[in-house]
Amino acid sequence: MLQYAAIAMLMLGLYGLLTQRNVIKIIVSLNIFEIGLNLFIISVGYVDDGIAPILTSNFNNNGLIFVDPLPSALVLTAIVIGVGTTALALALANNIYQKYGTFEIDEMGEE
Amino acid sequence: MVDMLLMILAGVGVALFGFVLQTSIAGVNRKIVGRIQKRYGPKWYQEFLDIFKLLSKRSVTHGWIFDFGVIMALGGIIGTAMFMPITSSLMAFPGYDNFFIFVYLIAVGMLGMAMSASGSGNPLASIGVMRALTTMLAYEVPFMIVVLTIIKLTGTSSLSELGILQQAGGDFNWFVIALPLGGIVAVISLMGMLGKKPFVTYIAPAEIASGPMVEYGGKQLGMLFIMHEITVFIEVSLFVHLFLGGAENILFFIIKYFAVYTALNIMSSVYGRLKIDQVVLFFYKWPLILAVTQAFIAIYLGWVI
Amino acid sequence: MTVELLIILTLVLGLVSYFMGRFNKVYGAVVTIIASMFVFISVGYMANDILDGSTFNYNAVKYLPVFATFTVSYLGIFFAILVTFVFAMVSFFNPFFVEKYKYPAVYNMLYIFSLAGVLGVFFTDNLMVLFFFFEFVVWSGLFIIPLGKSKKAAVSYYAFSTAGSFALLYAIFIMRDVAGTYNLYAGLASVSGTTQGTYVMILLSISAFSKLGAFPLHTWLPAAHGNAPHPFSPVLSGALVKLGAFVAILALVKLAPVGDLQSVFGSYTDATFLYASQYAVAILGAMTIVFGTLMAIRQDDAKKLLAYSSVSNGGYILVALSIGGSVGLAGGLYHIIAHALASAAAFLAIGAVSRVTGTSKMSELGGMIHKMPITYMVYLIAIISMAGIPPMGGFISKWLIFQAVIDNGLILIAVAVFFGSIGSFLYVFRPLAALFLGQELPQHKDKAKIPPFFMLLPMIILSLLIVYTGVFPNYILGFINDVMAELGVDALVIGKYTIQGPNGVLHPTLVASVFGVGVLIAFIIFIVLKKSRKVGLMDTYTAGNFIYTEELMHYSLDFYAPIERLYEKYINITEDFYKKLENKVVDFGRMVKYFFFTNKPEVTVFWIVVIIGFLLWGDL
Amino acid sequence: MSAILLIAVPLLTAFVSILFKKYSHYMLIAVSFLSVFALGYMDLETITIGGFDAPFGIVLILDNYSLIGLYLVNILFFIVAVLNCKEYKKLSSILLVSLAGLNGLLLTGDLFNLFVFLEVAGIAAYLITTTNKKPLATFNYLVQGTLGSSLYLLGLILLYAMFGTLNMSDMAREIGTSGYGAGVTALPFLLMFIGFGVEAKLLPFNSWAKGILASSNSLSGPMIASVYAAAISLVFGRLLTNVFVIEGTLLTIVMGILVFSLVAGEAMAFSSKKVKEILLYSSVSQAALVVLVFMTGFAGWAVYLIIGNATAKLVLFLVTNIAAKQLGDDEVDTFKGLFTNNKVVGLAFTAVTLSVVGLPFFFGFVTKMNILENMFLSGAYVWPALILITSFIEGIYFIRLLLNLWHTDGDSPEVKFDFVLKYVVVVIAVLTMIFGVYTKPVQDSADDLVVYSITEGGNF
Repeated sequence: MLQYAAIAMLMLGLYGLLTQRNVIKIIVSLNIFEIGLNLFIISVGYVDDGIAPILTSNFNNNGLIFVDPLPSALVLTAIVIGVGTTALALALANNIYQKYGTFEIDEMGEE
Repeated sequence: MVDMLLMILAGVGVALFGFVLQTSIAGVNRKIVGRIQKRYGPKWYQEFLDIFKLLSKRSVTHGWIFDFGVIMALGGIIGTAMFMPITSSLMAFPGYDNFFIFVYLIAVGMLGMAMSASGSGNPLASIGVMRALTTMLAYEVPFMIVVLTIIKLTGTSSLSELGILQQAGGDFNWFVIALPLGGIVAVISLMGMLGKKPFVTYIAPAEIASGPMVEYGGKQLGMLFIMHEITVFIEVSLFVHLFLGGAENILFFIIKYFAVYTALNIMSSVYGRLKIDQVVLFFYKWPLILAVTQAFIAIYLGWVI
Repeated sequence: MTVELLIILTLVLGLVSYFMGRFNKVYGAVVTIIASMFVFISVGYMANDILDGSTFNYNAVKYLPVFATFTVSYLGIFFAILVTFVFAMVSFFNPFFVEKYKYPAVYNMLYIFSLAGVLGVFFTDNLMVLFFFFEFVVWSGLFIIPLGKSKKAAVSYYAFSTAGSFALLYAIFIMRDVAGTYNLYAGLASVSGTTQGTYVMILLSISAFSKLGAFPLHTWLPAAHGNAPHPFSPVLSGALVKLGAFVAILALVKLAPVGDLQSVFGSYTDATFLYASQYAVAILGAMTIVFGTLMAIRQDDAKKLLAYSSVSNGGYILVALSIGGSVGLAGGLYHIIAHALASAAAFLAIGAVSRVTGTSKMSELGGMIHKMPITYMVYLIAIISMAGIPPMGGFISKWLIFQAVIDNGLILIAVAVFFGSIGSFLYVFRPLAALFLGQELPQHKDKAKIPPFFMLLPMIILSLLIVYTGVFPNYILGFINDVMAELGVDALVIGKYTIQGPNGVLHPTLVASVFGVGVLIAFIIFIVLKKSRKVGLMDTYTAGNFIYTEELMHYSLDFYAPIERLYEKYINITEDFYKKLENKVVDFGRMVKYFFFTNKPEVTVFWIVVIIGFLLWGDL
Repeated sequence: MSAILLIAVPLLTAFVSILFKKYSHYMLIAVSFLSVFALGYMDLETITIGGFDAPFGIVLILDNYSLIGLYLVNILFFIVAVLNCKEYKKLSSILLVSLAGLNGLLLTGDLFNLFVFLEVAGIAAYLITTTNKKPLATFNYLVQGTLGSSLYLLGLILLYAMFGTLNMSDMAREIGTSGYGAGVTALPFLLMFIGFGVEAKLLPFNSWAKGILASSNSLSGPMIASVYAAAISLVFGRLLTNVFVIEGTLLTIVMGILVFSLVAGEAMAFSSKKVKEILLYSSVSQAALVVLVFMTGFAGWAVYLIIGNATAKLVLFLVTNIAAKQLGDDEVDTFKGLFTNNKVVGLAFTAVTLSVVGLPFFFGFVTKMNILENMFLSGAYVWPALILITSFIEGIYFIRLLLNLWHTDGDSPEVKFDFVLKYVVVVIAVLTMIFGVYTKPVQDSADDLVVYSITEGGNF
């Protein structure tokens, strides 16, 4: 179920990128795409009724079923990178606004 | 070495014979053409008188190239005439009378005359030379296609052997009959070569002001007249050897020669004068098509009368 | 002196000439003379090594990578001697022209580099090395042409030559695939006759056509030769065009012809037994002759005119080689010699004239004979040979080609060949009349003077050689027979002085001596009679009106007006074709640029979605 | 000295340089020189970070292939850094980050790690292109770059879901033994191909290239066009030859993209009038050529092609950008006769261009001939014909450009090139000529490059 939601967000992100001509809206749809992607990564690691993969000292851990820890680790970095790029994109948007005075790409008149 | 000298002397003899023969026949023809134009025409030896009168006069020269060109022209034509076989057996250099030598040595004469004409500084002379060369471009190609057919059929390009083949009457009778279309094309090209009426622009008397001969006088003009006569001799005897089966002896040669030359003169006295591009267009329309079809029929389909 | 050592030495000499050139222009040019003379002499030594049978081991010394092997074959020597001779003769002109160029040192270096490249092409028996040097010649020639007048000419030269060399490369790879080795002879032998053989033949002919400047691929030649620097155009048309002839020989002679017509037309072709491929190349050669002649007749620039004459003579070579047989091949090889010498001499003469007057356009020149008589005589002898008139070499090769054409009964090709030979008489005469003879124009009267001795020397040597090849051809024909024996074609029947064609015997010495006797007689007649009075050029029969200006009395513009009018509309068919082709590529480029490169990200996203969709189309 | 330092030291100095703003560009030059210098001492081995073996831990692989890649990238980076350090002082820390990212790209053996380094290098690249003063173009580049790497991540995760491992060699072995049909792995490979296609400037995905490179300056031009392009195509090659299994419809799509970008790149370069645009579009088609050669399996020669192209692009873009800055715009007409009065740079520029076109006596000729020969031997007849046609068109527009640069009838523009640039450009040109003539080392070393080693995980 989670995967379908993730794929839906991916599609939404792509749709946004395809149609929007406003810089901020492009950044937003890029974020939606990345969040959808991260959700999808998480959903890959899901194990039926597995618990969070945290080893505690006092329980013997061999009997428990853990969810696959790797995708969640990957997602951490993916999110951080997503944040980095979005920050850079917003800084660029600021530059664009100063230079062209508008966010609509069509009105910028770049050749 | 001695027989080489003898051969050369014989060649000079042939050239001299050619000159005398042609000049006298030209004189006779001037009377015939005169008769056609309802007048008597000059004495038969008038041509000789003109030439020797000119040779004795003192004239003008425009520099060394002007003279050198005339010498080269006359020399080249005499050289060509030396090769010409008179009868199928009587010739100066047996075995070496190749058809292409004649076509290309005449070109040397033409080049000599052209060189001296444009060297004379008169633009009208250069225009005349340009006309002569253009007409040559026109009449030369159909003629050579027909000769190609003859050479391809007989397998030899030496005039004397061709003559013998035609006289033998075995498999080939005269090519003017064996290759009818070829004969017609040859006649038309011959009229072009000799500069007879329809294609006469480059040496026409009326166009003298813009002909190549405009700057000549005295001995230069005389020498060019000699050159013209010998060229006519070469071209007509080429026609005789290629198309009328050469000649067993001199008498037949002279009769055929006279017949061809007079026929041409009579034919040409009927026509007007074509402009140069009309000449080129004419020659690259009918004669070329006739020549190519004749060649195709004769070589590939083997229809030879 | 091994071939490899010779090539490396030439390259080193090239660099020496570059540095010498930086130091002083003229010394650099003198180095080019020394280099090309040195190369010519050493090739000469190699030649008489080969001729008297001693097999000198030419691969003893190994400098270049191991697979670069060289052998000295008769064919290689034949071409090498001719080309290095033309290079040597033309190099005498370099010192006098080198000041005018923007990069004189580079000119000297590239001049010698192209010489080295040519040596490499003719002497190698390894296909890849052949391509290496072939491309190297193209490359070094490329940077010399813009030193002349136009850059566009250099670009079109590069375009066509590279098309040719890439076709050659693809053919080499096919041969490598079939034969397994890069050996030239093994490659050709293994491929001839098979289906790959047809592809190889087509590709090699494209390469030969582009280098020879034959009909479909000739548009670069007039521009390149016409606009190249004056001393380089004789090298271009005399020597570098012969590379195309070399490849044509590989394509047409060494490979078995393709497409047996005998079985198709049956009895009709008893008159001729040519194969379809020979017919095709012959027809294209014929079209080259006609096209070259027609275009040459109407040119105003003497160098462009000579360039078109090279095109038409290239057509002659192609027709001769494609007909093959002992007479055809001998005619082709002899024509290569005659054309190389004649066009080199003609270009040198025009170069000498334009050095003094600054232009080679006939409408601006006239009466150069009065100040430069020797150059005039050189040009006269060259054009007599080019027009194929008896006492000169051109007549022998044209006679042989006519014999071959007639013997095979090729009517349409005969029409073109005859038209070409008479037409060549017209267009070679045009510069003679318009440039050398006629009125002496005042603006050139003071500047024009006899070219220095070192410029006359090569011209005179070339003219003597042209006369020699015309009067005593049998020694050279003997050498050609050796080349043909090596190519596997039976030799031409030649006596001590005579040449035996399929339907006639030619005795060139006799023809020349008879012509000499004729001229002697005419001279005697001329001398005996009264001496005529010398009169100036302006004192001519002008039907009464007074003339003062020389320009009006000089007929040079639109010399053959009647003919030119006939085909004026069809002149640049091929140029327009190639321009359209070029515009197609440019439009495609612009379309892609407009469609893909905008500053909006959705173009990329759109294409990503489309491609993923395309992949998943069937599966969902 | 282990290869990890190549990544760690630049990152460390990057953050340290933020503290000492004044000396940051000295640090940049020192680090880039040291990294080139240190490469000599590194022995070829595979470093497992944190002791975890292949399927779990991240693996850095240093073998022949990545050694040559590192040498190339570091040397080029050093040259660009040295030439631009005075002008772009404040970018030094960003450049250090990009150096770390590039070294990481070349070294990593783990797919996700590759994604991380791709992003690190990508962000550094976006920042470098901001120096072009064209924020919209940089924004466009950012959006497409991020989208590309996210798709790469998506493909990566799909593969992980299927095969459970992220290590390249494990993945390769798993795919081999898994017995899945090609259709199954087609989608993730396509996504990863697109991800890298965006960075490697393959045609449908590179609409950012024109905005960035057409108005590039003497830092961003060479950096993006030669350093980044070299690194990306090297890594792409490693992926293509090792991990990817491309058959069926995926093969047709990939080949379609490559052929289209090869031909269209040449046509666009043929039709453009600006010098930078000509170079830009020709590098698009060369990138496609490199990928094509990787696809046909001759990785050794592809590496040499990358080296040839990268060095050539460096020289071309450097000279063009510097000249364009001094002359205002980069139209071919304003450049006419540029080399008449600075011959040395002109000669080097000509030598390098002729090497790219592939004329004899130059390095490019050796690589192109061997590629064509190997392709022919492996029975592919169509590709050599295509390559010949495209290099024919390429030859024409480069020669036309050269002739314009050398010859002019009017007065030639005044452009001053400083000595360092002249020295660098001449050294590269001389090297191209030397390896063009003396081809033995290139010839036999190319063959052993092909069998480079990512056999089993862990051991070398």
